[in-house]
Amino acid sequence: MRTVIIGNGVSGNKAAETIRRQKPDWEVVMISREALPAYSACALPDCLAGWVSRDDLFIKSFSDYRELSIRTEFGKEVRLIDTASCEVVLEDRKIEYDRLILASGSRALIPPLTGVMLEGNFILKSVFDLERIMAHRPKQVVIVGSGNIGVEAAEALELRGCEVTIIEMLDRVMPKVFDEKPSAIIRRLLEENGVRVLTGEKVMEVRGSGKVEGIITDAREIPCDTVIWAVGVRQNVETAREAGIDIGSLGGIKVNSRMETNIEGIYACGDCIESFSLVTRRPELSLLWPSAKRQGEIAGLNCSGKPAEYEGSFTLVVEEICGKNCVSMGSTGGMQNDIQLQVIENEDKDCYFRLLLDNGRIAGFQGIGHNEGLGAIMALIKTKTQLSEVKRVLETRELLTMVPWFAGAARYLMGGGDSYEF
Amino acid sequence: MDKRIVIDPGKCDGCGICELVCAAGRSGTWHPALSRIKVKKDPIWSLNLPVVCSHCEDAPCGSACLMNIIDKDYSTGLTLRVLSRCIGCRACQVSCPFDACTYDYRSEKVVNCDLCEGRAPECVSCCPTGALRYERAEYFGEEKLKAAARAAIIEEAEPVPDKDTPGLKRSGGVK
Amino acid sequence: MNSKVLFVDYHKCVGCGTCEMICSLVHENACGRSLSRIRVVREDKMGYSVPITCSFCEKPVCLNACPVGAVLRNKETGVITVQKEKCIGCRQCVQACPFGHMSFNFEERHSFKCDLCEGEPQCVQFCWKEAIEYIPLEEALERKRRTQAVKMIEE
Amino acid sequence: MELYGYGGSILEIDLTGNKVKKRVLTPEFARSGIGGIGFNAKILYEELPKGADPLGEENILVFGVGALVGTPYPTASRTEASAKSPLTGQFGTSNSGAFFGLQLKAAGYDALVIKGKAQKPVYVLIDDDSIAVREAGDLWGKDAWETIDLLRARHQGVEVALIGPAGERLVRFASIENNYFDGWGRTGLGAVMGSKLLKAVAVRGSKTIKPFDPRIFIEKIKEGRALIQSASSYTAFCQYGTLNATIPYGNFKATSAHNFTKGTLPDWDKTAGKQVVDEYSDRHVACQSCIIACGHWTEIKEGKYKGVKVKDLEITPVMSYAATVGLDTEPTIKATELCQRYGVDLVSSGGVIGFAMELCQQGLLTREDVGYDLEFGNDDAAFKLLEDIVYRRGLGDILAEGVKRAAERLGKGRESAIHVKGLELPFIDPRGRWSTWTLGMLTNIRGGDFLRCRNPVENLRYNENKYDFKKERFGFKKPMYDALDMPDDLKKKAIDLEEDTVDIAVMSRWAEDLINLFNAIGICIRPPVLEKVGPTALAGAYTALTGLKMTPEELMKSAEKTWNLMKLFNLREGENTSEIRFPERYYKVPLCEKVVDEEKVGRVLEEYYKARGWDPVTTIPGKEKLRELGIEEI
Repeated sequence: MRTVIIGNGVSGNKAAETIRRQKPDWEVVMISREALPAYSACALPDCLAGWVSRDDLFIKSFSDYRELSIRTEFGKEVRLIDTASCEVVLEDRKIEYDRLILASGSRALIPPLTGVMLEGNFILKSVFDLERIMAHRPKQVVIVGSGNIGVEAAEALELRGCEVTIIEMLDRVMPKVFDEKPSAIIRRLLEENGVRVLTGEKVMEVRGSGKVEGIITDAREIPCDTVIWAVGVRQNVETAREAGIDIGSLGGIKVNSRMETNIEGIYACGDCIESFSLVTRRPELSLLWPSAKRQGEIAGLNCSGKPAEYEGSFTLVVEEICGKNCVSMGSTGGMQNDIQLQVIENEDKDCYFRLLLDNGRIAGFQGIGHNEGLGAIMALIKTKTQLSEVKRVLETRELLTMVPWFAGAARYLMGGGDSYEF
Repeated sequence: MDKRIVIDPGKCDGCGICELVCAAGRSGTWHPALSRIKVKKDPIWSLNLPVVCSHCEDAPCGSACLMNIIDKDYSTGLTLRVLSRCIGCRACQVSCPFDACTYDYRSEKVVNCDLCEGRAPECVSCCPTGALRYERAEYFGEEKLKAAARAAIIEEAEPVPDKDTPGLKRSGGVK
Repeated sequence: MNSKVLFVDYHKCVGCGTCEMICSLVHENACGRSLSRIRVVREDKMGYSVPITCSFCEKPVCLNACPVGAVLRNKETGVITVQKEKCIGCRQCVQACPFGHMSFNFEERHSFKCDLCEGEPQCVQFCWKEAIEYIPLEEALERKRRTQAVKMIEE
Repeated sequence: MELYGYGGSILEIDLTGNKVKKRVLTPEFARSGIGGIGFNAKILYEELPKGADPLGEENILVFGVGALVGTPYPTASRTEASAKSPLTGQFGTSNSGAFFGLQLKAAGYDALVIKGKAQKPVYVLIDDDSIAVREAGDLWGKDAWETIDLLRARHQGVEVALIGPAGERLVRFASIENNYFDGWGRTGLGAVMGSKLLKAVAVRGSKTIKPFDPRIFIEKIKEGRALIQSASSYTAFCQYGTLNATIPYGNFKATSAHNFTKGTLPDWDKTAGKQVVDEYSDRHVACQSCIIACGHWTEIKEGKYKGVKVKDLEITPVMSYAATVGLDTEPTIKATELCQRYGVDLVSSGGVIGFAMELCQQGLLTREDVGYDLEFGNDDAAFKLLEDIVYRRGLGDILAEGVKRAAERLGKGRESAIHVKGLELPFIDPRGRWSTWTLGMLTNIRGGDFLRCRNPVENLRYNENKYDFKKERFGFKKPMYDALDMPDDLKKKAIDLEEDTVDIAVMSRWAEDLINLFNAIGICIRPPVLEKVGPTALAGAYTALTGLKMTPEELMKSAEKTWNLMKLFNLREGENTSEIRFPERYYKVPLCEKVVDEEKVGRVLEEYYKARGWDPVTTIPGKEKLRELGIEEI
């Protein structure tokens, strides 16, 4: 039995490991564009900041693959997938498969504007990009887009002594995961730390001759020598599409909760797929490390004949921005399933949190400067526990001694704020 | 066979000795914030709730870890981490429902209880109230079972403490 | 609400522990207390043995204690079950259950509890002393009332 | 290959130097011994050096867990303990139920072998794979119950096999107590444990027993239950347990009343009749997996012995104290508690006290010798003496050696010493009733005891000795005959339906092997089980459980092999034919005009030896028999 895995990201590796544990005798082949062992893309900004050494990025070494007796075809591009003859076609050769797992991930997007090809335009998605940025020795940096990567990169480069500007098209930073209020706080944090933040501005073009000299938005022109594009990603689904695998409306590969595509024997997981939200049950592109890992596991299990269901993606973003822990989990925004969410807010000197309630259940949480008890909140969101239920426990001594971990959530739910000195 | 720390919050009086010995023993300072076991305080019920890693079999912290450094050690059944590569992103801390991860502000890494590297945990041996016990996880329930049984046969009155059982005294007794 | 309950009369129980062995045998294909969903507690010096099983609480703490929602309660029957595949094995439910009923399977690494054998509990089938019965809640209450009444009369 | 249904290993603890060894249980070993007594016999026969001192370092104490123990098979709870007996100097063995075996097997061990001798008092703690030999200085000297309480407080939920003060002081008939209320009573194994300075073995197990074929095994269990519950004696036994027999034996004048001088006592049915159960007990206590629960929870509500709570009112204590010593009911119940706390064998201690009392009665012992008046029926005196024996004070020190040695030491009262091979005889007086049981007292490997030879179809309604000791009345109808699980040819030989008789010699051999099988497979020999469950049912269950194919014949063969091994053991230890005889009293002194005819019994014995394939004169197992059983002599 031979399983071929396309992609060497976290989901691909998790899938491989899972299959290995389930079926020690199966043959596992991993194909990857990059000629590097698996590394954590999430830590790239930390590496940029100099907190993490390049070597520490790697979560596997080549020898690890050997130990797991996984055949590696790294540094190879997949030309096409022949689902009829069950073959994966590379530049130089064909590999037959009995099972195929697509974990081709996603790539950073660069809008088609003038000047984006000039030297000094970067993305931050791979170790390769990282090395290029380092080599470029940036001074004045403009970061387009204020997602996790954007914000982290901004802080990192700021630390490296660069002059950093963030340009966000929407009206607030990290718009996907934080609502206005917390977003404003984060913006303040960034600005206090010397990062210039421009929201509601649209980049028109990159100016420069030979190399980047400035960037022009609909409002102004900003001189700079480096532009980092962090405006989002696009799923790598082209080969899949050509192979006749269904692609969802959001642009990711369509899979069921067992990570099966429309073609039998072919599974997909990770950034390249369209999963669904644990909270809202709606299709979404979860581009988060934990989701990818879990999807990889599910794919691996089902692929090796052990039925397993994906419980849904859960948005969990933990960013340490300028020494403050910024956390967002579950659904954001005012709306969910077209129901107005009830909002509980609490702000005191340097801490803030915001709870989103969907008819008596916690649907989402955003907090800044809070570290404790968030796991409890997360568990409550995931288990969709009625708030009344939680209160009942918290308000009964005996119950609380039996379910002590509920206490973690108390400071947020009982409006207690600091009275809970956890 | 694996032994675990069993917590009886009802017995804890919040003295915090466990935190101190843990911090001192495992982090070399007396700062309770560095303790891997934490005593949460509930003001409403003046309850003290000790919290420590329960070494889940399929640990949420592990699935959240961005560096894949948290894994199960199947020989000991413990959930351990490769600290050297921890980037201190706190994802694990935030994902642990029990809040059992501790952020070591000095090394900027997140640590969890490893039962004093598998030796008998200090916190347990120092606990003055017996709120912490270190026993084989198979026998977690035993005491509660016994209590439940006792409760059921309450009308048969409390079990006769041995010294009061008549008999040997009368016929000489065992010296 | 046709909830039937396991009605234990420990006065009848002789502590043979057959229920324990059968339970583990039918559920796990292995004989042993450690995998039994019913446990007989023996108060040797009082001459009593008390079979203890899930009381199927109306507001189960084990359910609250589970951070991943692996413990489920069936609204109609009131039966509480653990979903193996969801269970992350944190053993919180084991510590939570006030009756020590929740137990942990160390081979397969998940919690387990009485599931009433899909409606025909084997412990009941095999209890030759009829110390464990599977009867409607109402009947159980009725019996308790009667025994209580008898006691009062005797006094 | 994986071995199903067993714990998987044999635990060997050498107390000299605390060496712990875990031997893997091979399928071959399992097959040849089945379990329980089978393992014990094999191990002792192969590993115990000839002529070893029973109370010395070389003696080996083995606990063998029955093969079916740890499963829901009805009454599967029995564990056999064996060693060279300090009383008989030959194969000493005793069987007990309760939960010790279950825990030992759940910890993963099918047998526990204890060798050597500790420097100072110790106890062994077995917690699954971790074995610890701990100091027991603080436990030494405590009575059994106190010790258990202390151990239980220290180690949650352990089952304990331990000795009381008697064992510590090497009283030759000391017992190993099995938790509070059970014990390995006979042949003085407690003294062996004491001689090793081993106070207790505490076991806790959390593992499980995996049947080879669970589905079939459950069917076999149901089958076994049905069989037992269909037994004629089942209901009676569930209610009154062994006490059903007291009144019949009283009527037969076959009890050990006043040290076998009276046959029965006035108001016997009042003191020992089954109705005392209704009087003192309101509930039953069972061993693991039992569906009879013959144990009665007994409480004395007021009077001198107010507050005594024991699992009692079984025939053994009742006979040995109410009959042999002549105590009243409540003192008898008290006596049980005392024996259990001191850790002495109920039968032997009763016998010894009865012996002393008779000597006093005859004036062979005086108040001076004893220190107080000693007469039958006096409970205070009896208990005082019991205590003296246990603590080896004064006369007690001599009596603690058992009646045989005591009579020799005192140089008097040899006639009153009722024993075979030095083991005090239990209650059935062969003069009062001659049956397969009573022949069993002679043929029993362990000496003066019948429990290894009980006719599965014994009929307590009849007591006719018109058959020259050759036979006993069958007294049941054909259905019972047909239901009896026994090879037809043998059945024909053993039971004569026309004449309605049972051939004692033939039946003895079958009964011995059958009971040996029971003790190996770990089920109980209570009449309902013995009557209905036979090799066929057991073979099915055993095969389903272990996956080792075993036919009924093979099972019986292995049981017979075990019996022969024990016989060879005895012969090696110098057993001689002259020992195999009843005390003089049975032959000479008439009881209700009846004596045992030595010559006729001799002939029955010869028949029995022939049936066994042993030499009728030397009783040595014949070469071809040994070859047939695959035993090579050592």
